[in-house]
Amino acid sequence: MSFARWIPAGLLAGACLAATAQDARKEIEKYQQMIADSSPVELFELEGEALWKKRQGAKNVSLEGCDLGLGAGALKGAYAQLPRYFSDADRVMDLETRLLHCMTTLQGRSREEATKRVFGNEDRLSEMEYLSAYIAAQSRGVPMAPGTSHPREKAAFELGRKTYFYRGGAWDFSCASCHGEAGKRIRMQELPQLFKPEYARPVVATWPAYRVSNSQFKTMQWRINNCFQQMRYPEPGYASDITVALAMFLTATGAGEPYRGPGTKR
Amino acid sequence: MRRLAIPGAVVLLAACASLPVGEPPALSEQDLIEIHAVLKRDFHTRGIATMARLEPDAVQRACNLHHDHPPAELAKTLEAAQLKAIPFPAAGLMGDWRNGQKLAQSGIGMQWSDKPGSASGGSCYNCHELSPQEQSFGTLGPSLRGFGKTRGSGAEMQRYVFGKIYNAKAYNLCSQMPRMGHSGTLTEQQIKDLVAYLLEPGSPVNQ
Amino acid sequence: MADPMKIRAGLKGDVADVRVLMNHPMETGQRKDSSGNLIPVHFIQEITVKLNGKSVIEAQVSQAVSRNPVFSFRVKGAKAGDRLEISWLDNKGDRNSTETALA
Amino acid sequence: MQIGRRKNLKRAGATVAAALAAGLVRPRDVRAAWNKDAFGQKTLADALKSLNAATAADSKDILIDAPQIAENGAVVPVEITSNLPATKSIVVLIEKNPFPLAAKFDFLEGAVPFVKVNVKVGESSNVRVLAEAGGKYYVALKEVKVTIGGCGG
Repeated sequence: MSFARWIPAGLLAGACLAATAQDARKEIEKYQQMIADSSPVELFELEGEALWKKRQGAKNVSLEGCDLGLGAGALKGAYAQLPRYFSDADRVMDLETRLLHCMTTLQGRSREEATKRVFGNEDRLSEMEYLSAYIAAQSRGVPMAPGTSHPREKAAFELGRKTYFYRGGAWDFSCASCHGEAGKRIRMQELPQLFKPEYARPVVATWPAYRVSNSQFKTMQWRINNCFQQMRYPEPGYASDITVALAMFLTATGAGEPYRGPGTKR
Repeated sequence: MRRLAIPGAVVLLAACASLPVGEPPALSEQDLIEIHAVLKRDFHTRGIATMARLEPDAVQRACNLHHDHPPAELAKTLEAAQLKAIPFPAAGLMGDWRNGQKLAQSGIGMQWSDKPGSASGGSCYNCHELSPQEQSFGTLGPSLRGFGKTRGSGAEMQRYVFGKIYNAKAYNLCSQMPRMGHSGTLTEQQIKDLVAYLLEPGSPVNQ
Repeated sequence: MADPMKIRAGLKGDVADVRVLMNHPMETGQRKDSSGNLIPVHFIQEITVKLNGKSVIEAQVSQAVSRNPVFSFRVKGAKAGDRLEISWLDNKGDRNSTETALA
Repeated sequence: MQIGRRKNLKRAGATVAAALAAGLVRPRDVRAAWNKDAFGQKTLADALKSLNAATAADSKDILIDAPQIAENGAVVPVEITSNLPATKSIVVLIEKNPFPLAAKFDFLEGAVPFVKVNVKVGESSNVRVLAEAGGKYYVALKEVKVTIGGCGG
């Protein structure tokens, strides 16, 4: 009856798998299918919708006038065409970067206020996370097709691609140190070769995502931030060019896959 | 509506752009300078993870420029320099394998969320199989199961294992294994405990 | 925004396939917060499903139900336009309910 | 059974009175309250005893769909169907949890004896499902192994 028997199952030293590796994989796939079928993500979408329509900031307006690339307020399929170049900001932007832009310009909020809590926890998602859940959900069934024709979009892709393979930091890691070779794992966690389309496609089609292990909803900005944390780097700025470039590299590599998120992961 | 979300058209659009998808790039001197500049601009110190970590050393430079396959001569020179810098203890390289086991299991340390001065783990199981009792192991590195049993545990082997954990790049310049001692992740005593975990006949690794 | 709840219901013949999502921490009372303090036990205890005001399913649950609970139920003899109401009561006496019309 | 029932009724009475006094519930919401005794038992045997379900016949008419291996014990989906005629209730117990009784579903007129729910499984354990039909309990088991994934300690 120890405390450890409850929730922090993730902290329990590994209970071993008795079944053969192949059976185990099949069963884990079944598990993943089952958790996806009973995910609370829709609740976050509802909250996100309310936040999208909530009047905020010095200008006391909602985000409904925000142009995510398909025109002011157009949400259907908008997430699937990000990241892309926006001439009004003269920047390549991913969803969160664009939302932040709309919060500061359209709503008149300070960057500091709007980014005070971008990563939430299991008790309460962040505003960005709720909004991401809602907006991403409006692209279900739409193939992922980030902007790849503008020179700035190509440059972002190149920067992301090169950074993916650049080794640095306290432990000499690049993204490819873990996500470089086929069939590798950290502990029991399989590591997709994200620079290859066949591995990137299912990933970009399901982020942002709910993680059952910690009951948290996570965005691509968080995913990239957390990778750098585990790589023992200093912290990348939220919505910085480097994070958008990596998101662009990943999304363009996985382009073509119909979006089926927000996902539910282990 | 600047762009209609017609699936076929969108896919075509992506295909037309013909980005070098799926291909690892070759990094030039110029690329390294540019990436370093971007990192300096877009990253910030947080907790113990300072910006100083972004300053590349000769090893990182060589591996980046040569896609982890530097010319033999360059690799030899740099490996020798790394080896020379390892502060091998005079004697007694075998610590306590029980402590070593705990270190091998622990993946904490060196992250911006870790407190200054807090002890790190060795993260060994993240990448290696060691004891047959631990089934949750990574496969980024080779299996080290039965390491001492098959390789022996004499003075030479102890020295090799200590050195390899302290600075893997002294033996294989572009190894993916972090330099656990060189980077300040593990202390001398912690590395000795890991040496014992790998080599002691009584350690679970050698059962 | 009070904790939202969402019902998704579909009719297959006269059987309503009901899925309900609830926003609740379902704390076991054995988990610690970031400062190392135990988080008090807090979980939904009772759930009622009503069709046109009449109880059809009454459930009692423990803290072993996962955070942000999702339940699926099936109700017979339902038709389009019927009113489906789902409510819960937790160990602190908090309650919540939501309803939908079957379509 | 008798004792358990009386206890429950008594507790229910007190709870209801308090709730009514506080204006929290309308009278028509009142019903059998949460079975504190059964949910508070710390072993499978005691929980079954409290439910008066210590003896139950194995039944192939209770179908349990659950992952054989769950990557994370915090969320383990379990889908249960009872094909026993006139199933009145379905009870879910996670045998090795600190408090084994996880849920009890009472199916009144109009409900199909089917439920899908996500539960926490602290360690590899049998999921034990009881179905109450015709005044008797029937039982089926399904083993769920809990493993972990992840990195970074």
